[in-house]
Amino acid sequence: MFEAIAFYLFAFLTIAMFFIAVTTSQALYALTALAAGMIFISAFFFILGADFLGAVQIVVYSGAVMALYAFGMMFFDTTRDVKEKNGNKYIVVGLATISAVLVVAIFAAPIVSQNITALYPMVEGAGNTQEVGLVLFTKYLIPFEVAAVMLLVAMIAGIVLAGKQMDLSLTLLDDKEIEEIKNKKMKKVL
Amino acid sequence: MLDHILSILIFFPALAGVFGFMIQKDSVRAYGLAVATVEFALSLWLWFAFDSNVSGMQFMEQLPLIPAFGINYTLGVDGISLFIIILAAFFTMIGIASLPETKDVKNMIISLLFLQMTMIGVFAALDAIVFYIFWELSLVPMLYIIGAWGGPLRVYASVKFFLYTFAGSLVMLVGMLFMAYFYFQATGVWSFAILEWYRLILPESFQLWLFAAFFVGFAIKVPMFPFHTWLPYAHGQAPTIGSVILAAILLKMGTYAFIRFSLPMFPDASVFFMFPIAILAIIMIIYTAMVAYAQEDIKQVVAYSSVSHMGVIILGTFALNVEGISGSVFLMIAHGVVSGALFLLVGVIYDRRHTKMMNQFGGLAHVMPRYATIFGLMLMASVGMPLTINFVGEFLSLLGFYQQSHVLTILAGTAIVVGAIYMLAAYKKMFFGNVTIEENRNLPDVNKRELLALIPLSIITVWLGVYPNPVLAPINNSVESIVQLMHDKSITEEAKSRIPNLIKGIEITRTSIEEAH
Amino acid sequence: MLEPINVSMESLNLMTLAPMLIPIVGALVILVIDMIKGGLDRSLYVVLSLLFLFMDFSTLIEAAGVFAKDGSVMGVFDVMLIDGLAILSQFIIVGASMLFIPLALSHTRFHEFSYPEFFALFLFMISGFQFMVATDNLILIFVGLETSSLALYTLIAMHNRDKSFEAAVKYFTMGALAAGLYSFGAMVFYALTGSVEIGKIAAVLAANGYADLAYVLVAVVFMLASFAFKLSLVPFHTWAPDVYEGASAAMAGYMSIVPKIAAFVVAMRLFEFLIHSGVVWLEIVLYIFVIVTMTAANMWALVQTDVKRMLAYSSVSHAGFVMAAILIGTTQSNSALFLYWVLFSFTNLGSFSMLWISRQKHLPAHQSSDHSYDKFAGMIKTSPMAASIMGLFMLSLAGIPPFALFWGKLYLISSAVTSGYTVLALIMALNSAIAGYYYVKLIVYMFMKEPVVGNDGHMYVANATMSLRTIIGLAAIGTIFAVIAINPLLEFITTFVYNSGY
Amino acid sequence: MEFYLYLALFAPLAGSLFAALFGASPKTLIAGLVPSLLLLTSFVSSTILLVHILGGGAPIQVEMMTWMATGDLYIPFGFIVDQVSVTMMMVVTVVSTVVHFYSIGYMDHDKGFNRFFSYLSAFVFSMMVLVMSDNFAGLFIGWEGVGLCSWLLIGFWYHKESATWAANEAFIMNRIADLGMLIGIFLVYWNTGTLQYAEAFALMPELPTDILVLMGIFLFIGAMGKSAQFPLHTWLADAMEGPTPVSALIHAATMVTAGVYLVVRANPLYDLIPNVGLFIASLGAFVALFAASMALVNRDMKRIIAYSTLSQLGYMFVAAGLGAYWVALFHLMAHAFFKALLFLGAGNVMHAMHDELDPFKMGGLKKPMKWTFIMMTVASVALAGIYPLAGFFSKDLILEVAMIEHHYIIYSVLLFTAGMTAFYSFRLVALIFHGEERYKLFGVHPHEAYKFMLIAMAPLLILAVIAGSFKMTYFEMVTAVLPATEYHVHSVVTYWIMTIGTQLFVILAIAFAYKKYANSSVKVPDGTSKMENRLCYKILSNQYYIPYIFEEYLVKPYRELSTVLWKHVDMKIVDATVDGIAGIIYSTGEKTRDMQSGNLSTMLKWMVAGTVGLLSLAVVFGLAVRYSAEIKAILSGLGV
Amino acid sequence: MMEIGLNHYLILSTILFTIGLIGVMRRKNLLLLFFATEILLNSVNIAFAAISHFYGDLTGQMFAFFVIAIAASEVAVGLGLLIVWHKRHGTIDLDSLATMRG
Repeated sequence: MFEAIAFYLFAFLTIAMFFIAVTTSQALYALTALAAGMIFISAFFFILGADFLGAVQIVVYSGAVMALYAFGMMFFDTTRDVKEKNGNKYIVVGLATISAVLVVAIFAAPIVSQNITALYPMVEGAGNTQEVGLVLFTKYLIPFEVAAVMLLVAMIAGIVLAGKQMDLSLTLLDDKEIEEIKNKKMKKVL
Repeated sequence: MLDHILSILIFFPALAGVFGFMIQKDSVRAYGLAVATVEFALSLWLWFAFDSNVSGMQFMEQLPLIPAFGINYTLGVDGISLFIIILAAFFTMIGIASLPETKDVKNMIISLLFLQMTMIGVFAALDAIVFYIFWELSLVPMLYIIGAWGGPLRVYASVKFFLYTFAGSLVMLVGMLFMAYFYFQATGVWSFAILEWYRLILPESFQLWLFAAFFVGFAIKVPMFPFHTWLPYAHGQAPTIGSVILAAILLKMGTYAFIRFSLPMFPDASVFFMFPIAILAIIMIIYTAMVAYAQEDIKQVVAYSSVSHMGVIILGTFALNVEGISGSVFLMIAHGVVSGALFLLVGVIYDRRHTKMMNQFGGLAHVMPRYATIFGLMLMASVGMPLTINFVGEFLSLLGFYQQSHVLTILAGTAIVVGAIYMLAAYKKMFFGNVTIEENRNLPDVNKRELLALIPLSIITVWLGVYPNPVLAPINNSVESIVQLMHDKSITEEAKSRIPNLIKGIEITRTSIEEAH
Repeated sequence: MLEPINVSMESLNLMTLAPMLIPIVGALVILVIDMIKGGLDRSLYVVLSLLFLFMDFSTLIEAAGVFAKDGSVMGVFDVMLIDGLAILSQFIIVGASMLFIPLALSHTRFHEFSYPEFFALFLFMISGFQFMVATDNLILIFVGLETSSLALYTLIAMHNRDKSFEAAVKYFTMGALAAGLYSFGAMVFYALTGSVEIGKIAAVLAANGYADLAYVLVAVVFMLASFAFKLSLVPFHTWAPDVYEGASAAMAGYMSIVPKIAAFVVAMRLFEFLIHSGVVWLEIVLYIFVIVTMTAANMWALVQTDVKRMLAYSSVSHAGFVMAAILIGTTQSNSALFLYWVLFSFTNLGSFSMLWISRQKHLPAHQSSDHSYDKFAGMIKTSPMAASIMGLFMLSLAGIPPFALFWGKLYLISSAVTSGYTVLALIMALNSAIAGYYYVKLIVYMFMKEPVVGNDGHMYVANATMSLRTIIGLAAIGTIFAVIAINPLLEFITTFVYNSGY
Repeated sequence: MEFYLYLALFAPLAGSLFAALFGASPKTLIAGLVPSLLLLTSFVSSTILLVHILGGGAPIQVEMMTWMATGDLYIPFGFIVDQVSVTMMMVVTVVSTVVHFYSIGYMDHDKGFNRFFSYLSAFVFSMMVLVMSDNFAGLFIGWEGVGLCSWLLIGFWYHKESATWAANEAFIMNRIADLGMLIGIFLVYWNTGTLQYAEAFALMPELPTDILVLMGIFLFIGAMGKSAQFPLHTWLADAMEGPTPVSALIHAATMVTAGVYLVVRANPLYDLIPNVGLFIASLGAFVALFAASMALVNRDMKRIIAYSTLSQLGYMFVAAGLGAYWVALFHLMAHAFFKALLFLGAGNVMHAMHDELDPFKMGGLKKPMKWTFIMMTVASVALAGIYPLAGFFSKDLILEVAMIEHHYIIYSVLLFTAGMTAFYSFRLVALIFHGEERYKLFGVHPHEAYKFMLIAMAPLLILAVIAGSFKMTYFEMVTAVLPATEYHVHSVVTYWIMTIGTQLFVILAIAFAYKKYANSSVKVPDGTSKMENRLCYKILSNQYYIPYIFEEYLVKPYRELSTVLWKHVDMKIVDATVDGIAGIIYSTGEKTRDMQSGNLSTMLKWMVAGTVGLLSLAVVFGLAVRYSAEIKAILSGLGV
Repeated sequence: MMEIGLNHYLILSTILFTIGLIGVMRRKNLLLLFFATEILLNSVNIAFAAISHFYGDLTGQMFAFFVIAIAASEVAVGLGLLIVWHKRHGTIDLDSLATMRG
């Protein structure tokens, strides 16, 4: 009962928040709504017993990602109204509605498959974090490490792209000009 | 060396072409001529070494290429392909010899040498894929020759030529793959060897489909009505040498392929499609002859006349008896010589006047008597005057087909009438009457370089018209074995009765296919 | 309580990780070198990358030997899967990368190659692809895919001009959407089977007799959509022409090969079992995809005025062509896919490299884009060798025998024929004919038009250096003499594909 | 004897090639003389062969070499000299020798002198091949060869539009007939398996009649073209555009009789199908009358003679058709002599009158051209069939044949035609040689031809006079191979009535012609006289409007249809379809490329749209699977 | 209805996913567009967690975990690209990036 109430409450909230996030013309509202939606999602995780995931959700999303976006917004100065020229709204609404209706219609049917066995069953008595840790560092060790590489890649990418070196494009300069700049500024890499 | 003479024939010009890049521009013509002459001499040697009494393949070579998929580099010649190979070598030689002043002559010569490789390759190939390789590859130098040295519409013409034939041959490729697959089903081995495919007896329904697939590729190449419209453009825009080789050799690939592939592999389908194809051939003959009559450009006349003559060749092929097929093979050679010569002749006047419109001429017989004489000879050969090379082929083709159908032969026989109409009309417009246009008054007659090409052609035209036997006999032997093969392989009653049984002790090993699906 | 877990090192099969780890190590080495001493020349990084790729390649040969002996190997908690497909595709990935990396040593300096990070990201990307193909775990596929994609977006953007940023943003945004679709698809599979490993998914579904067909279809739809994006199937292809145009020619050539083969392998793993278990719908949909992609992309390629954009559409078309292999789904067709892709790598890398060496920084007035057709007018007159080679690549792409791609087409169409897809085979053949037009169009420009006044032909090789020439030479030789290599290649590929159970 | 055979055959070829060597150089007498002498050699050889045959020698048959051999087909270059061919050889060599020598004078001032002799000798060679061949294929070689030479010679003055047009017309019309001939040959081959006369004819009696009828008809179609039988006759009159010696040789004496020769040669075939023979005879009678009627009013000297030739060919076909092959051949021979003579005489007149052809513009030429006058008169008398000249023996014999075979209609037609023949022949003679000297109005000064030309004509004159006396010798010789039917009217009275009646009729016609045209009141017609405006005159002078009909209803439509086929069918339908397919593909690309708008938002929408599309398909499919039973039921209910 | 089963979560997930799709399609501001892609990934995460819960299997949580990691990396790269673009053009409206087309 409690579960049902919680589910419907948070479902309503997340839907509302995300709906605001995609429809509002105020970037700040959108950001706020998104952040709120993220937090409400973590509530689902807690309801579903995925405590670790809920924590990560709050930390990573509401913390890191949202902070990043906030910085970005400040940089882009989009705190004002966002003017968006929208084309044909019917296409957007139509496509979304169709997809929603179709998938919902299918998902309304219960899954009849019987022989689903948990490969990594939750262990009675162990905390969710421990369980997750165990699986993560055995079975999913490799994806975990690759995810680390991915984050490294993202980091390098962010640094490179946002870095100062991008301001001067060698691609657009003549070789001669490049030589001149190189000699003049004695810059590190060119 | 004789063991590999076919490979040498194929790759010598290509190799020479590669080396040709190193030659200085002014000397490249001599180089090309030298190479082509050597090649021609080699082809003559091939003829010399060829045993006319053997009906099967000679000078066979085999080299595994992709054994995993049954593709081997297999070569061989029989009486059918031998003379077209010689003709290809010959035309490349005289083509280069009579090449007028051209821009980028080096590229031209190199392209011609590559083209020669592909031409000889097509006729020597005994593996479907090797055949296909050369078949497709021949498009490339021709594309370049038409597109780079042609007339004002050259790009359109060359691209049309390329794409049209390319599209057709891709359908053919699908047919080949099916054939190989059926062979695989029957024997459990992949093979693209034509001689192996000969041994495969397919159910009639399969034959029909495969025949149709091959037909698309061949018919466009020939070109058969209604797939012929690339040809007038290609000829109209191509430089002389391009037209000559296109008409003399490249078109023959299609008709040759009918004899090499369609007939022996699908005898029942050949019988089934005999009348539809004969009707198409007759439309080709009459319709294109009429269109040729309406032309204003002499080169277009010759171009459409090619289509018309190809109709007779097709008709002879689908006579499905020895007379008809021998005749059509002979007519391939004859048409090669004659239409090649006619295109050369048109080139002669085009070099002088830079126009091909017939109303720009008139009374040329006064100014250029020798030219008019040679043209007249070729004209007569073209309309099938006895004792010229064309007549032998045309006579035999029609004679052969007469066995299959009286009425259709009478219709096809109008070739000799309608052919005469457009040819004589064109000749009259160009050569007869008085010289009315001032530029024509002082045109020089054919020069030595041009005679170098035209005289041998004239000699061949008459020689093989009077004494075709040296060519006809080897052709006959090979054709007999094909007809016998067809008879033995055919499964329907209709085909058995249509294809004569020669019973000359040719053993056919049968490999029957168990209802391949 | 949780019990402690004992894991023996043998059961981990750590050698299955070796090929992927090498580029990661290489990338780190490059980063470290840059940290210690900056300002080193790009040639150092090129050679270092090449070295690591060589090592990678040799471990792959090692792995191939193991596979040939023992068959498929699972490793590291059964996450890694080294089977024939993984090995073959990694050969293509690493091989093509080895061909690509020397292209960085262009004569003219371009922005991206002045970064050591470029090479690091490049190597990370390769490892990402390798992870993607060497597993059947949807999670690792996803992570590998994203690793490589993120690196790829950055590599494109690092070309540092407006078009490349635009390309990167477009690619990135659509990639993000595709990632969403992928995760949704994976979620539905998980919901259905409780597993995220393709093998297990297949087993569970088969055991149920596809009772939840509707769910399966939803999962397939979303998976298909995300792979259609990666493989640039129409209408998910829209990024391809823009991204190819925005990226440098070399990068565009690379993109037309490596990411796609990785995606093909995953698609093969995922869809093959579905097709074989009689999901007719998938067969129909793939059929539609194949035909629409081939035909529509061909039509668009016809009307392009820029060679690079034309090649982009042509790559889309080729992808559609190869997709047919997955649709057919026999050993022959899957082998044909790899054969085709190996040959396509040579030819397409070659042709993009030809564009790359003719890349100028500043366009003359008459030229509307980097590689407009006009630019190549009369090329035979001014630089015959380059024109001949370019023509060769075009002919090969068009499928003119005996050049490389012909054999791929031959084998692929043959596989269609063998499996009874007659109409498909014909459509494939006719599409090749349509495609002939735009390849020939470039040949027409190069060989049959007059050069623009003042064009001395230098611009066609403006960017050429020894290493670029070497790569083009290799590609050209590979294209011309492909016929010699086909037999061993075919036997090798067929053995590997067959032994992997595809 | 084989040597003489080859000599007779190849001497003209040698002459032709010799003259051809000088083809492009200015006139050299030697180019005319050598071929003429070589032809004389040929004539002599033919004579030797004739003597051999006359002396009861066996026919000479040689096989020079294989021509074509494939499958079961075997065609050699084989030649035979038997009674029939030796007759033809004699005719050909005699007339052509005469014409050659004559031409040396006639073509004296022509630029194309050397060329002319080359063509002329080539013609003779072809004709020899035609008559000497021992198989149908060889016959066909000669058949086409003479056609070619005829084309060359009619169009000899190629600067004249009318000449080249006539040449082409002749060639093409002959080609139409040749097609029939070719089909006939195919029929012979596929039914008898050989093309050798002897073997083929030997097998023919065993063949079903309908096949034989077809064979006979198709071969005769070939003969119709070469012998200019209706409706393929128009070319012959137009062929008079060629130099007059050509008309004499080709279009009077030799080539046009090839058709008759063919029927004679194929007598074993035509004997088996008398119905076809009757058709041939009827057509011949019709043509005889038809051509003669056109000759009545024509105002072109050469055309009149040409129509006369046509008419006489009709006679020959009557004989051949009725089975009197030897009679046909005999008339062929006699006709060759006097008709060639007539033409050569006409040539003299033309020369004298500077190529004037209208006899109304001549008159009174007997004074300046006495010898020509004599020769032409003799030839005309012979043509008219007055005793004892050649025509009497041959032509009256044909009348008798018709009578004896009880074909009275044919007989009366022929008899009437004989009168017309006499009339138009002497109309011509009267107009040219008698009456006022109208030529003076045109300021022409006629002169007699060269002496040697007249001498060259002399043998023909003699033969025209005495040829009738060879009748019995000839009969004995030739019936060795031809059916030896003697044609005698059974009752002597009837015979005499017939003969004298015919003679009287003919003489009356001559007298009428003289009365009407030999007086001084003959004017150059100017289209105003009453007669010229009569309908029948108009029909006749316009050759029954047949050339007009051909031009309007065959030539023009053909030309127009050709243009339509090219410009509309080939370009606008066939080619446009091909280009249209390409164009559709291209324009589809052009139209749909907007899908790639370059806008990211659109791209994303496409992706979502693609996904939704797939989903919809999935749902449709899913529903179809779930309700497949119901769907099947509904479909079967609908009767699908 | 009151018994919350897997289907409820799946439907919720779908609705959220659809909202994300709407955002992806209608947003012209790139930054806000990126928000929408985050919504896509998050909606799936709910479903993963739910499946994991109802099957008693941890794999779903693992997947969700990695999805979060991926989302985070995407943000980094995406923002990097946006910064560069904004520096050059002063806008992050996606209508501004339409130089390549056709």
